Amino acid sequence: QDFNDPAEFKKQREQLAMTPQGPEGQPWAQHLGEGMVDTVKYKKDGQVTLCFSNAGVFNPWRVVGLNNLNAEADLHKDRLKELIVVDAEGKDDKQISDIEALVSGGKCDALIVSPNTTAALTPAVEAACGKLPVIVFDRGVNTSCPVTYIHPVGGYGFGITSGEFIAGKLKKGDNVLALRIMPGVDVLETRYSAAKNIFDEAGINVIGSEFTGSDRAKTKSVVEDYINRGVKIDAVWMDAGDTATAALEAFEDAGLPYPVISGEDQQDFLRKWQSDKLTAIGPSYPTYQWRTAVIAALDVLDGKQVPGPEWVLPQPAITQDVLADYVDERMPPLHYSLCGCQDLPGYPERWGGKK
Amino acid sequence: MTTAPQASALPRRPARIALNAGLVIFVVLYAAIAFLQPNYLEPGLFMNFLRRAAPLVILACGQLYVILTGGFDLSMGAVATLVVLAASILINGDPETTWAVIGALYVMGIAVGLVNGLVVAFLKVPSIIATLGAMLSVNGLALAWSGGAARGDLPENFRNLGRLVLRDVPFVGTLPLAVIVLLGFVAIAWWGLNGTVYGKRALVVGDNPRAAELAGTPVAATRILAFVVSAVSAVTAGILLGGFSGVSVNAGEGLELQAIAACVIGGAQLLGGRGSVWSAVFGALSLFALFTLLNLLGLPQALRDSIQGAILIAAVGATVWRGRRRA
Amino acid sequence: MTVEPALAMTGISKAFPGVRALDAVDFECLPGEVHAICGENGAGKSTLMKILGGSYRPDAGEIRLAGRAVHFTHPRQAAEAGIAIIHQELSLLPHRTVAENIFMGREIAKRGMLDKAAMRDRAAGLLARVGADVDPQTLVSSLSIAVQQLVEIAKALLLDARILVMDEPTAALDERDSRTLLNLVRTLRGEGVSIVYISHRMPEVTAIADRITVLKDGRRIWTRRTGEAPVGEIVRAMVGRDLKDFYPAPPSSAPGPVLLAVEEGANAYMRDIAFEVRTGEIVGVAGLEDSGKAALAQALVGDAPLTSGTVFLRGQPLALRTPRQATAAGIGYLPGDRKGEGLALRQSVRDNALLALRAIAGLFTRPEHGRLAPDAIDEKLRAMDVRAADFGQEIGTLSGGNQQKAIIARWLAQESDVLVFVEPTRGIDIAAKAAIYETMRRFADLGRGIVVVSSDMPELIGIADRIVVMHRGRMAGTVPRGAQEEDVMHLALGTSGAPEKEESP
Amino acid sequence: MTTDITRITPRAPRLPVSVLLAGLSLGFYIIIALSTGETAQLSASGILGLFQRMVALGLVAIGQTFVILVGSIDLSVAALISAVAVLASHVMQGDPTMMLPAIVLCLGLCLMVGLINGALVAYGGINPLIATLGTGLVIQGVLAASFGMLQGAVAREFQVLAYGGLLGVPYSLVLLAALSLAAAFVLDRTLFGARIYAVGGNPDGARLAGIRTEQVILSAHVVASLFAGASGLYLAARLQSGTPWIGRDGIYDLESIAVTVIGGTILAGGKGGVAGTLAGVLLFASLDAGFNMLGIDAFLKQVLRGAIVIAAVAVHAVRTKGHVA
Ligand SMILES: Nc1ncnc2c1ncn2[C@@H]1O[C@H](COP(=O)(O)OP(=O)(O)OP(=O)(O)O)[C@@H](O)[C@H]1O
Ligand SMILES: Nc1ncnc2c1ncn2[C@@H]1O[C@H](COP(=O)(O)OP(=O)(O)OP(=O)(O)O)[C@@H](O)[C@H]1O
Ligand SMILES: [Mg+2]
Ligand SMILES: [Mg+2]
Repeated sequence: QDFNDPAEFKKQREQLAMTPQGPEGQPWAQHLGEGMVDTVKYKKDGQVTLCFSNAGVFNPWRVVGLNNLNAEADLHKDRLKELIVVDAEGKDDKQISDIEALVSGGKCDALIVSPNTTAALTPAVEAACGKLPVIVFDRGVNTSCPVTYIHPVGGYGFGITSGEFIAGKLKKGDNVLALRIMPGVDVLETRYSAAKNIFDEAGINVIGSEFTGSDRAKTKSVVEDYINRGVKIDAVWMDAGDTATAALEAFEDAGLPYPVISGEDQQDFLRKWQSDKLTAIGPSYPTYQWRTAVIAALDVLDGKQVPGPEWVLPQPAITQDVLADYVDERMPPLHYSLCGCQDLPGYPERWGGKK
Repeated sequence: MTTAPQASALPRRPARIALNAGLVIFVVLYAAIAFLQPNYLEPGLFMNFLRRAAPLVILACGQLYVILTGGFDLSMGAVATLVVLAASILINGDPETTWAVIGALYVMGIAVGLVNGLVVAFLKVPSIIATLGAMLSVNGLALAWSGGAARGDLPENFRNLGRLVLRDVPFVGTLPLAVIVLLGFVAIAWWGLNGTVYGKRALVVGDNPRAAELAGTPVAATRILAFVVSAVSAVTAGILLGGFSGVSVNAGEGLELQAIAACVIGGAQLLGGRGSVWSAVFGALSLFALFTLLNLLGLPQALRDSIQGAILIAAVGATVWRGRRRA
Repeated sequence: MTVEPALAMTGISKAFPGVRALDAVDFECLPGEVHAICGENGAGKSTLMKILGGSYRPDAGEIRLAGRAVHFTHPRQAAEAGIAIIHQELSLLPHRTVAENIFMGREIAKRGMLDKAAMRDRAAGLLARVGADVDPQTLVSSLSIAVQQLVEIAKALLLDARILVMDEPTAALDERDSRTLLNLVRTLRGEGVSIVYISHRMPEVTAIADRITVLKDGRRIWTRRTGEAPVGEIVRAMVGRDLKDFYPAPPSSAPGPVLLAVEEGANAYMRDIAFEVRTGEIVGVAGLEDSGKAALAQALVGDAPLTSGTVFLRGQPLALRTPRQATAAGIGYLPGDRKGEGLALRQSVRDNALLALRAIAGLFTRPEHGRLAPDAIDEKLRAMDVRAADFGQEIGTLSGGNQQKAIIARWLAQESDVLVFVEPTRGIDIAAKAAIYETMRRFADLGRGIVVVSSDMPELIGIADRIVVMHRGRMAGTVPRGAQEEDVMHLALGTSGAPEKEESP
Repeated sequence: MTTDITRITPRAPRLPVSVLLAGLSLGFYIIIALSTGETAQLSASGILGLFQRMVALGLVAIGQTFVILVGSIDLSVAALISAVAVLASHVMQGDPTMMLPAIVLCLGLCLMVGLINGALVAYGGINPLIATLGTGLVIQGVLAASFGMLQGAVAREFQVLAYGGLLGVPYSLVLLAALSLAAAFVLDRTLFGARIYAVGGNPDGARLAGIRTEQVILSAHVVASLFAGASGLYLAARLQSGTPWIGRDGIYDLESIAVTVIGGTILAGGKGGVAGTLAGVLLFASLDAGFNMLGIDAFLKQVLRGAIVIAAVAVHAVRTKGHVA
């Protein structure tokens, strides 16, 4: 894979600026671009069973997402007989077997897949396509056989939003520290490559790019080490926001002013942003796409047209102007605010919030 | 032959040699850090170094108890994670409850330690498997309880344990609370091994449990207590970790292997019978100094793993080699 | 005329750190000769044989086999040169069958594939030859130590070696098995095999050896024909002084009141045990292999507790389900397997001697104060005449006799009332033996009691005030001091109508 | 020497651990399938799917059984699996003519890693846990550092290994079965097997019996690495392209040790075998499949799996005489 694809970069930059189509105020049901696909051949009457092969729930983003998906399913009790969820625990090999078992089990009317790895899941998804309608979301697969592939704008988009914000706040020659989760994951690599391009263009120094494994203690230590080197850090760019507050604490503990920072849409970051008046932005990789997957599957079984072969969802960012709308003291610290779940059954307890 | 005069040239007590090994490695690594970044010689930064190393040192001390008795405790990291998540759920931002919850955390830890010990001592499951099972279960429990993501916040007074730095302290300038906890824990760990008969029992149990048993040693109790101490250290480390950087679901990930590696680097012998608190303390400080050094060198993250692996082998290899030259 | 020696070792030296184990030792063995090596613990006997067997490389010296110089760097080469060694320590695989053990390292195989049937058959033949009545398919872990020793011997015979080294082969064997073994040695000698025989049992040595070599402190003292070497001479050469009164004098006063008693004791390994030890008394327990004599010792220390019956200590019934209870009640144990069950080899002499005291002290006792102080325990160790450069050194570096004395010191420090000794002098040299007997007597004379389980018949007769003989898990009878070996043997074999017991089934 | 005494102790004939465990696992699977109404999982394809779940772990675990039998252990297998999968896809780059070179290269890498592990343990005298933890870290690091340059995908033809089959039986199962039988044969019937048990059972005794123990330990490590390599190749075929995390994410190091011990091989070495290990793997596969059918929450699954690992080992360990650490 090439994580620095100018064409894709350009495309996502355009998509960020596009006006979405679809119902107002329901970004999970909206889409960017024109394409639609016919699904009449999948039409199925009566109650249906949806099957979902999940890569795993190994991070808070996926936890919120899975809650979204289950809650969305609850909205369709009349149509849905059963939602079968199998969890692959982050193992490609297991997910392939899981999909094979779901397909051969014969219970599923449609299959939703959130692949653990793009390439690995391709053959299994291809095999499943032959038996039943398949909907893929989050990471994709290398085949066009699924009815549709649901995803927000993408990694470049994330990097563009955050990179441009920081570049706009800094002067030429200022320093930015990049904190990343881990190497080699496409959706994360593209975020960094986009931001890096923007920083390079603006003449901003990336003084370091460190991997934190989304470990708060490690994040804080890494930032402390950079502070101790005595180089001024004007901004912190992050490819995911779950350790953003830990990074900020390192500045607090050292008695330094907060840098400009890009995080994500987690509550703890938004709250800190609000209370400590940060100069910040919260780009997102919205968890509401998990809702979309169920909606799409049911639409397909209804025989309705759905956006496809790619269903590109809008990818908003939280900025100073809208910050207050997204802060919700009831929700747990790592709740992703762009969950689109406020109107779903069981909110907020289902997402770990207080009444 | 043992009365022959040459016999006085026999090797000295291994514990003292172990102390030297860990200390020497630590001093060398810290010197390298200071060479790259001279301000690490300032008391403030050294104290900060200790603050960050505190959880690992404490974990290593607990792990040492188990290693001395001949076992392993792989469940420590999971216990630390459980502690962080449980604290955030139970306290849920209310500083009033902090101390009561800390008590509850220790109760949980002790329960895990007891189960580990009982499974090893009475069900005869090798500790590496028993604690692997415990690791899976405890981790699963912590995640199931929290729903897989951090829930609730930790209040200031809890965070302070791992985060607060006292300023204007005589001699050292700044003194992190975590360093006080660290010193207290190491002192207690030292006392347990040197101030009570427990330490000697643990060594004998690790060396030859059968001989210990026939001489009347409560072998099972000695083993179980080691796992309890280990779990208590994991709780303490978890509290410091949560305090230092807040709640996360992977707070304790991988710490168990680091703790084992630390003990071994410091000269403790796997499968028991040899080692002292100093092997754990200086082994852990060495390991942490290595992490810091690699950070400062700015090597790619990935290569740091490689270097860590190579150094682990080299440190143990050196011990083996010196042992062979002596024997 | 001179016969070419099958084995000639000349000027062999070997040093370990801090110890000169061998110093220019010459040794030879003719074809069809049994050549015994005698010497104290640590004299260097095993080291000399390990050099012959290729386990160690000598620092200096030369080995010739039938005149041809050889250099071994691995035991395999020695085996290929026709040398078989029965090592002092058992080296079997507990989880494998007898046949697999006998063929360890020498499997019959064609192009890498094992021929199991052939191995079973040959194993059966070898086992019959050493007098072991076991199925080659049994797992070694289910065999007694004695039978395991026989398996070791069978393993050595497999090689059809020209030179056979036996390093204390009878240490674990009872009288009857020892006799079988000595007969086997005679047969092999008749077949022209050269046999090097190491033993601390003098009667055996004089009975079987053609020549005797004495080692002391890594040096050869002399080599003589057996006829020219009376036992007194051998002992003087080994120890460097005369050993008068090998066994201590019997006590002048009659034994006192009953100290320890067992009534109607039984468990899976024995039954109908009625047994007592009086103050000042040393009670011997004799019996053949599997007679239950060790099981009796284990029961007395709570290791394999009685399932029915009662144990009384000074008239009070005693709960005795774990060794810890025994220790706390004042019953000490000296196990037969010194390294496996008696010692923590990597801990210091002092720590080993303090083991029992520390084991039952309160958890928060400070480990080096009061009775646990180094000075206090050093005194006990010195009183036991434990010889070590420094009591802080690892006990694994001491000789067997000194290790054994340190274990006894452990119980003296704890002021036990009753000591249960199992094979207290197994593998221990003659001087250390005398010292241990002396200690046992003194301990009993202090108004305490000793139970000594041993397969060394002369030892029991020499030391015990009374010998209880076990046969098939029951007490076959008791013989008083001054009895003959034959009396004991009859009871042990079940061939005498034991007067005070009914006939065994 | 039979006496009335020995007859007092009853000795009930015992089922081998492997048979018992395999029976329990299958029983669990069948009961779950029936009680959840997932009868399709009992069809041929369902059962084959169950067995398919065994392949990756099964291959590593067979290798792990060799090292554990010889008294050592290998924690580097997970990293090695990742390395092999990445290397295979990088070398092939989708080109079928590169299949053979890729396989040869991967097995060469395994050979090298096995030799290094074995040399560190057997000749260097380094505790195997530390030695292989170290080599695992080194491999993982190098892999992650160079992953940017090591992209690629295996050839379509190579994926037949994972997705093709013979008369409905997947080749991968045939491979697992063949390699298991071969491993069992080697352990039970060959000189090398006998030596492994000897060295694991009593290293000093084995040496005195003339066995070159270092060579045996070294060979066992090579075998373990090669089996890890086989697993890596299988995963590469199944996943099309390797990532540096598949081994770690699959927890193949700890799981392979766990199933080996569950299968009755003792950590001290010298006792056990491949049949038990495969039964342990089957237990894990049945748990995976069964938990899926029951729809158990991902986190609860972990809790149960941990408890089951302990229980499965305890069932036979509890009879152990003496102490276990
Ligand atoms: N591997 C070793 N390392 C260090 N010292 C050793 C080693 N093996 C033997 N020694 C020392 O060498 C000396 C000779 O030991 P050796 O085992 O040959 O004595 P031995 O005559 O066989 O005694 P025993 O009658 O107790 O078997 C002893 O002082 C012993 O401690
Ligand atoms: N703890 C035990 N566990 C299992 N079996 C035992 C145990 N102790 C003794 N036995 C068995 O009980 C019988 C009596 O054994 P015991 O060891 O008392 O015989 P012994 O006369 O001491 O023989 P040896 O001369 O071999 O020491 C034997 O069959 C032995 O295998
Ligand atoms: Mg000897
Ligand atoms: Mg016995």
